[in-house]
Amino acid sequence: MAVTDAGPATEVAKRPSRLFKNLASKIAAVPMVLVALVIFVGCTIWTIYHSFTRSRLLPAPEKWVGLDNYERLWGENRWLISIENLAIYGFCSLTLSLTIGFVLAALLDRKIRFENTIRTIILYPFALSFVVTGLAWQWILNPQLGLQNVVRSWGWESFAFDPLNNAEIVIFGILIAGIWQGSGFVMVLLLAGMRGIDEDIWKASRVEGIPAWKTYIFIVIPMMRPVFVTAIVIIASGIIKVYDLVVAQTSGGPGIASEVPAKYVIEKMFFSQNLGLGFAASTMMLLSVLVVLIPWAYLEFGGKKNG
Amino acid sequence: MADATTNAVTEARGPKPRRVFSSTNIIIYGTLLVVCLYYLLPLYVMIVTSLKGMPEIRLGNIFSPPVEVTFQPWVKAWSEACTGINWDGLSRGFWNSVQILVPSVIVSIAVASVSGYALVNWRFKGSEAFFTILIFGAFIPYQVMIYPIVIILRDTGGFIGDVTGTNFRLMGSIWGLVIVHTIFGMPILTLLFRNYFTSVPEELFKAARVDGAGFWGIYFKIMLPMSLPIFVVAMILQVTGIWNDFLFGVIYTKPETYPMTVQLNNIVNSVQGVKEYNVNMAATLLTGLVPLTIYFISGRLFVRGIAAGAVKG
Amino acid sequence: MGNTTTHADIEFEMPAASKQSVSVSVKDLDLRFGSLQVLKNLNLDIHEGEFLVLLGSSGCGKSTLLNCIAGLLEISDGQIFIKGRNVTWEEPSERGIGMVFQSYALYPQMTVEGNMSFGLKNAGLPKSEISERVSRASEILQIEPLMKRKPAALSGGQRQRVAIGRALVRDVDVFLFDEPLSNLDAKLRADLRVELKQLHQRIENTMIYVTHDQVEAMTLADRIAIMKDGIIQQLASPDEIYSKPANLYVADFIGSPAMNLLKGVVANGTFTAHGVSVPLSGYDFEKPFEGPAWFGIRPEHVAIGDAANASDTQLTVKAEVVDPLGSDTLVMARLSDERFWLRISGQSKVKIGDELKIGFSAVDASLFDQSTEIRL
Amino acid sequence: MDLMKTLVASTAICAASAASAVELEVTHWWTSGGEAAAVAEFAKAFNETEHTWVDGAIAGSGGTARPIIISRILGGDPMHATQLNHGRQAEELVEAGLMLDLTDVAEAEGWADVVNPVRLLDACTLDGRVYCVPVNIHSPQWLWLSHDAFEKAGLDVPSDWFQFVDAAPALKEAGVVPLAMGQQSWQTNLAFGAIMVAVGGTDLYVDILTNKNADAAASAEMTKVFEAFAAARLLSEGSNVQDWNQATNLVITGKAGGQIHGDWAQGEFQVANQVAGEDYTCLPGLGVNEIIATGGDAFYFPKTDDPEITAAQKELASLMISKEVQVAFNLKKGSLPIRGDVDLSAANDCMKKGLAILAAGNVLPDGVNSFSADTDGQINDLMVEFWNDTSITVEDAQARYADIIANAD
Repeated sequence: MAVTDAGPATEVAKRPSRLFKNLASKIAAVPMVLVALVIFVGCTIWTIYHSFTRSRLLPAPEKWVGLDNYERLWGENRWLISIENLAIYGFCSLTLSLTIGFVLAALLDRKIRFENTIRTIILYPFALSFVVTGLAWQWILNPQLGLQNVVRSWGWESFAFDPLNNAEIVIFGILIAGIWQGSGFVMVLLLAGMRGIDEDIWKASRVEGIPAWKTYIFIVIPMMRPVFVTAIVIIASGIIKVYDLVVAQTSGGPGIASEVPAKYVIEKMFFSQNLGLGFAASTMMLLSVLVVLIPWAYLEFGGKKNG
Repeated sequence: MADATTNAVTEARGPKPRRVFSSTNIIIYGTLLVVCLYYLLPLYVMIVTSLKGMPEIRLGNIFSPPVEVTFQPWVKAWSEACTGINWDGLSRGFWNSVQILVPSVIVSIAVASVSGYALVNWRFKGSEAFFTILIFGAFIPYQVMIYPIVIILRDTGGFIGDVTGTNFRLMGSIWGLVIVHTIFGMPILTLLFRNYFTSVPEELFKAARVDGAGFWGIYFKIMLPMSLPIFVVAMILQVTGIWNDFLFGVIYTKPETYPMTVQLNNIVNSVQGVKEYNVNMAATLLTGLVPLTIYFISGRLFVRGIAAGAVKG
Repeated sequence: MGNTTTHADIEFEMPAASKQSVSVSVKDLDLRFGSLQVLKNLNLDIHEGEFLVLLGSSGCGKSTLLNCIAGLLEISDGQIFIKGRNVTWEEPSERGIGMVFQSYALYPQMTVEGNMSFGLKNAGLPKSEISERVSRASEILQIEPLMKRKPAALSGGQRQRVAIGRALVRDVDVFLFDEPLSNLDAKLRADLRVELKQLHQRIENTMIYVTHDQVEAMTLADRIAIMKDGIIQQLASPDEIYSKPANLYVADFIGSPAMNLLKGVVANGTFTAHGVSVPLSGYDFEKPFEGPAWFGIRPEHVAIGDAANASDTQLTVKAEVVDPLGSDTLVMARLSDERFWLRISGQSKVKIGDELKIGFSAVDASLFDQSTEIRL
Repeated sequence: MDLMKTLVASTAICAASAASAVELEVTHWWTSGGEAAAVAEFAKAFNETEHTWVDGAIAGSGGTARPIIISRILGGDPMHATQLNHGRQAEELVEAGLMLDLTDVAEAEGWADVVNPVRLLDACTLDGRVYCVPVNIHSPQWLWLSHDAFEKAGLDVPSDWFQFVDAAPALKEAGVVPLAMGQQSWQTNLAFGAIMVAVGGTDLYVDILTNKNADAAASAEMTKVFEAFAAARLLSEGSNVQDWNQATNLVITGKAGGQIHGDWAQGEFQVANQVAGEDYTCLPGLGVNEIIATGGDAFYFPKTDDPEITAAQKELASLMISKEVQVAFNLKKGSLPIRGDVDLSAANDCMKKGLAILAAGNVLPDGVNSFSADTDGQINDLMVEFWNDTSITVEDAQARYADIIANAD
């Protein structure tokens, strides 16, 4: 872009190098750029590359084996179960967290008493780590000592609630703990979003005689789209990474009934010392994330660049 | 309200009578009560269990309050529980955790807030692309990154050491850990700060530029003082996350400097014959005490901070 | 007086009365966001001490131009001079400007005093000088009692006064106003408008003022630049803009109610539309013209009743709508199938359906070429 | 402990580098009661030299500790000594030149002559160089039986696996879980290996582990092993514990009749003050074959640049293999010493049984030494799935097993 030499200008200023314009801001962005490029992009490429190698205990970039690791991965029962569990857990966790979070937020939004106390109670589990969460719920769901035993001691002898030792429903046992830990934060996010909505909306809906629940579903929820997006990003990134909770609560058992992909990746990398296979599995996880995220990122950031 | 219409003139005057026990209220408070019980149950069980002696625990009912309150499990968890051949409980880990926590929280928040600010007010070519990559980064399981990051830290630390002529290292030093926490805190924190700064009117930024404030001037004098709520949110998230971290703490520290969570893991997973549930619960509660306290104290600020702009997409 | 403009190029001649040196000069300015061209080859000279208003509807590029002058937007091409200095690539704070924003943009965590002295502190001025300038500005704006308050404790009018004060203390040659009164209610807006005018008379600085409100523009401006689609349509004194709009857009934009426009043909020194014929002998053509044209006449230039007898063209119309405004009354009639507004005295008692005798003359009118929409 | 001092002084290494005092950080995952007591013996002995033992215990299992150990070695900030299962697992670290070569110590002290069985030292050796110190022998194929539990059911304590299976219904009736089993996958795999030796015989075991004979894995004898394993899984209903020592605790407290587990379970009985033969019975080879596989633990010493530390590392290595420390350590750990020339009169009943078998040379290779961690992991996965999911048929499981063996490395 050349400078136009026009008019009776006394002087023509040269455009300074773009590189040094607002230098401080560029220096300040260096950590972000480094993290994005070196860590997230660089390490991802590194991981993908090594997923095509026979890396065992140590990364071995020279031992190229093509798609071997992927063939084995998809032939393994445990991986398939992990994927299935993640799908079930992910779907339930996302819908339940959002539903419970929203219902609780709506209840708290009704100008109730003790709002602060109730909100604190619902939020506090978020302060606890997954390991602690897993241990506490393992303990409560323990059939000999926990809930089942207590209900039976009250006289309901046939009461059976032993999800952690039942392969069919073990994933829901983990879900109970996961929801307990994370829904409070979702609630706070959504409550904050709800409070941000114009009071006039409520006045308008009262004037028109629309019941409260309808106002929430048809008017409030669509208006809270940005909050939901933030909440979904946070929940979903947690779901993909779910590991500690499973390890603390069931160690993947009974059998391999509650295995999840992150655990598969970690165990293949560190227990079985098959880095290549672990990297292949994590590449598959990454791929599934991309499939979900790219359309979203396009809608979210591509559409309003100049907005 | 049907009866009100018949005698409208005499009855429907003045403020609407408030009915405390209306069916709506009963449903709302009833639901909330049940919900609170669900959320409080594990905490209750943990506290009650930690105050019981082992014989009482074996009797079975985990929900019954302790017949005989004992603080022995707490004492044991804090100063006596053992791992391997060390018999000093969690006490040592507490201070180690504090030493890790403080610089990690400060650096990670500083970097993320500056990044968020640069993303909103000082856009450059591709800045949105970098941001999108960061958000993708939030979905990568940490464990996958362990080896490459180890290699990067080793080489960077060694390089710095060579250049400065010292035996500076990132691996095994607290700064390596700080960097790792900064990296993995970045996606969500940058998202929060970016969203918050977007809600600050652009004209304010323009006014400050006309007033001659530069990048840092605007950040420190205008943005920072305006952003207290979001800093509280970020701080709470980071304190919780870093305090509860096990994986990085154990990889990037040495036995003398193991954080509390590593010692918690050691106590909980070292079974000396019988699992001492009471000691485990006490240790768990002790470890969770710091983030819990922060939540109970500043929960209100947290909610306000999130409302103040973290929610805008 | 000033000059009219065309789409293609703009040339200015100094008004003889205020022949002064140029304060702000914009040369061949281009601004593009990607493929979107926001400002096109824009040239503008503003004289020292002049009050220039950039007027236009939203999206016309007026605020964008102001931001370019302030240095808050990086231009794609062209140059900007302030006080003869090329400031094209300089930081906003180095350009010798002060700026006032629509939303006031006061720093919420600083007191009024802090807001006003922030820029001076950044410039590294000595403390005594800062306090002197701040107190002088606060005296001018009569905001001394507010100095220790925070913006949240101020009313809208007070906030905007502080914002003006913040620009004032900078002791600069050029003030930029970006719709400064738009967030205020009508009464306050009128008051502040007067104050601004007095302020300008007192300090005699160059002021560039962006607004979409034509009353503000007409009352405040020495010259008005009417913008549309990133191009200056006309740059002239308020009087000339009003009486001799350079093109159809300007004619339609300025004035409330808008100029009455009739579509017809100019031939043989006469404008002819459906049911109307106006002799154009009194009209001052730029150059000879025949062909399809617009005929425009402002409502107040239409004579009513007996007064119409003196006009070149006389007609009778029926009142369809009557809007009494107090001081005067607006009447809508229909002429040549177009709405035709009349402004009559507030005392006259016209009712809907009344037959009115009207008359107007070409000397008060404006004619525009139908194809180019430029004034004839 | 003058004796210790003399012993240390007599080693070639110490003489070579009259080392100044350093702190050695030692990583391991021995945190259960018996294990911790055994590690303390190492620490005690080492602290009595001028050096200091800095304990870096990481609870959990090798899986928790391994990424930590490896990333620290990779990151150039290694601990000074670390527990690792020897054999295949550490091969790559040695090949990458990250481990200290102990050959000079080994030759000076004649490890090749004292280590019995010598296979343990072979597992530490790569291309003729020694890189680790074997510290104990563990054999997985033991059946641990609770006298209490059988008393409750009014039965005699069985003398082999088959009697145990016959006794199971009676145990169930008496409210005792017949077979305690932790949920972790390696425990099920261990039980499978034990049943394989007992039911399938040693030839089959050797053929599969050493020769990786997939035909043998698909054979009719192997079908019997799987059937026995399938029957065993029905005996563990109700033992919902995670860790092996919790399962052992069920046996100690008489809540379970027995547990198939390695000889390290011995340590737990000892901590609980139980006496072999009186309170519990141990049956090597599940009482069917008097034979044991010899796995074990070893210590590796990551390389450092500091000659003082290197000297101290070698000193620790020689200390760990010394007679006194071997006895003290293995008595606490419940494992067998790696040298045949020590006096273990203090050993209890179970250890003596093991020692006798060892002396007779009735030893088998261990799975950990035969398979890569990867193959081992695959077998673990299969076994834990099969154990917990009764809908998987014997044929199905065996087919998958044969497949893994065919691709094993």
